[in-house]
Amino acid sequence: MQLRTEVSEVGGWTVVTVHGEVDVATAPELREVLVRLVGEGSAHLVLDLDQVDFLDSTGLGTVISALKRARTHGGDLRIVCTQPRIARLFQITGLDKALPLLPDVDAAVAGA
Amino acid sequence: MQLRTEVSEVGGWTVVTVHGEVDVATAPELREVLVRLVGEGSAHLVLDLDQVDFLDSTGLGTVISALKRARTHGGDLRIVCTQPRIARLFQITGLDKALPLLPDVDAAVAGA
Amino acid sequence: MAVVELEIPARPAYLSLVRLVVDAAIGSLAPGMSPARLDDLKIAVSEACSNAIEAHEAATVLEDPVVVRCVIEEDQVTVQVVDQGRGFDPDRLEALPAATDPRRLRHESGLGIPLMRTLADEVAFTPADNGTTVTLVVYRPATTS
Amino acid sequence: MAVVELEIPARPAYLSLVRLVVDAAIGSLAPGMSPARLDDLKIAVSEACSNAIEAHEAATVLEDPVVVRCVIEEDQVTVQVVDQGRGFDPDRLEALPAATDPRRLRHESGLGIPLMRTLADEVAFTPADNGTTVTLVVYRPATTS
Ligand SMILES: Nc1ncnc2c1ncn2[C@@H]1O[C@H](COP(=O)(O)OP(=O)(O)O)[C@@H](O)[C@H]1O
Ligand SMILES: Nc1ncnc2c1ncn2[C@@H]1O[C@H](COP(=O)(O)OP(=O)(O)O)[C@@H](O)[C@H]1O
Repeated sequence: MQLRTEVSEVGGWTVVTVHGEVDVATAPELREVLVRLVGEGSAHLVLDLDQVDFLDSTGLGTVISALKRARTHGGDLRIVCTQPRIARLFQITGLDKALPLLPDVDAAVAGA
Repeated sequence: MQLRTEVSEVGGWTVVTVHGEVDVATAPELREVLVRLVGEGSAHLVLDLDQVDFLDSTGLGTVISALKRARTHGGDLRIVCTQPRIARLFQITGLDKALPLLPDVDAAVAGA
Repeated sequence: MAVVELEIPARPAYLSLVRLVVDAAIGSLAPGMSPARLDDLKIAVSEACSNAIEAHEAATVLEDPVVVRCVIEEDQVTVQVVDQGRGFDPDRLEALPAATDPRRLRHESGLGIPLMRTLADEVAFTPADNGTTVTLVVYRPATTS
Repeated sequence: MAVVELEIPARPAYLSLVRLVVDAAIGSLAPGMSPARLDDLKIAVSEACSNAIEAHEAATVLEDPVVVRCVIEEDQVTVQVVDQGRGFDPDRLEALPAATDPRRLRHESGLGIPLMRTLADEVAFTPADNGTTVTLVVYRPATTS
């Protein structure tokens, strides 16, 4: 299965919804989308991982890298993730401490 | 994926709808269902293959065997099959000559 | 050229895994194969594997694995099924009666090899010291990549 | 005991096939494994295969296959990932900063082995003459059969 991303705007935030599998084969594609968006001035990003079928440590690395890039450009990155099997990876690696997992796009945009 | 069968009655015929994959691993299960039905006096059988995901030569063998058993018991067996990839196997082996493939259960019961 | 090899126990329960691997290895990694040709190949491979498993049963070498090797090339896909059974002579198999012959329905088995021969573009049975290798080839249409 | 072995080219495009085979070989043939534990195992295996593929790239042995071996036993499932890279010493990897340390976010990589260690019940890295074997074990609850 390939990776597929959908981009939309909600309340001044750019929402990237990721479908499919994020691994070493597909992470570069996701990274490219995120780099391009920040480069185009969309540094306030919501990454919606609720449609993801698989995510590994390369995916986590891509998220960290995008977070740092967004912040460097005066923005931020927020994660929507309610699937326990994906959330688990953020918890195991302690990334949920730096990057809270939000229940939906509205909560992400509200920053709550 | 396992094999699953559903049995119903339509116009005096016993309709067996097969779901899943019919191969060496699962054909014995299908055979058992058909043998049991004929044994119980339901020798007028319609075998609906339109929900089948996979069928191989063992599946074809099971069909031939059930046809002969039904006829021996004064009944008959009719096949519903409109999926080209399944129909193809009956055509390649010439079985569609002995056992026409019908478009739906009504046609099978009508014998047309 | 890409090679994906799968070794399975000689048990019918693994046939569905073989089909899944052929589907995934060839369906997603050999662009240009139509779904219909991929279906044909999957049936042919499944038939060859059923025979391999049966051959291991007959030779009581159930502990030896059956090997399925997929070779993806520019212009064709090859799947080899390697068993360690007792071997056989494919030219000495009884021919099926014609489709119109009423005796045709006597034959509940012996349909696997005729199916393979129709479904694949090339079929070869190679006896080995120790078993049989069935080679199934399906051509790939030229892709514009 | 049942053994299913898969050999793939050392390319990231095959990772999804590996996960599919682990899913099918273990999900359907090892009753009693919960979907959550199977997910854990799939991630751990995928991480090990990613490293194996990276090791083949680093050692420029891209033509050599990576082997994934699934061993299903009564009380556990073992997956071994065998590569022919240059090997490494898992005890000498830099530890990640604590989760609460702001420097934590400097680390975009190095998450794979910590994940494997948490997701699998047992993890072993065995250097070989020629590469590394990663062994991942997940226990199976007793089934009533
Ligand atoms: N790999 C094999 N090793 C040994 N014998 C084989 C092998 N493949 C086929 N055969 C023999 O050829 C016969 C015909 O095979 P096939 O056409 O597939 O029909 P079936 O398996 O239903 O008998 C088998 O019954 C078997 O005796
Ligand atoms: N099979 C392997 N062969 C050689 N080196 C390996 C292998 N597995 C892991 N390593 C080394 O261990 C390091 C840490 O691996 P890991 O925790 O998975 O993180 P990452 O792959 O993101 O660097 C790798 O960068 C690599 O140097």
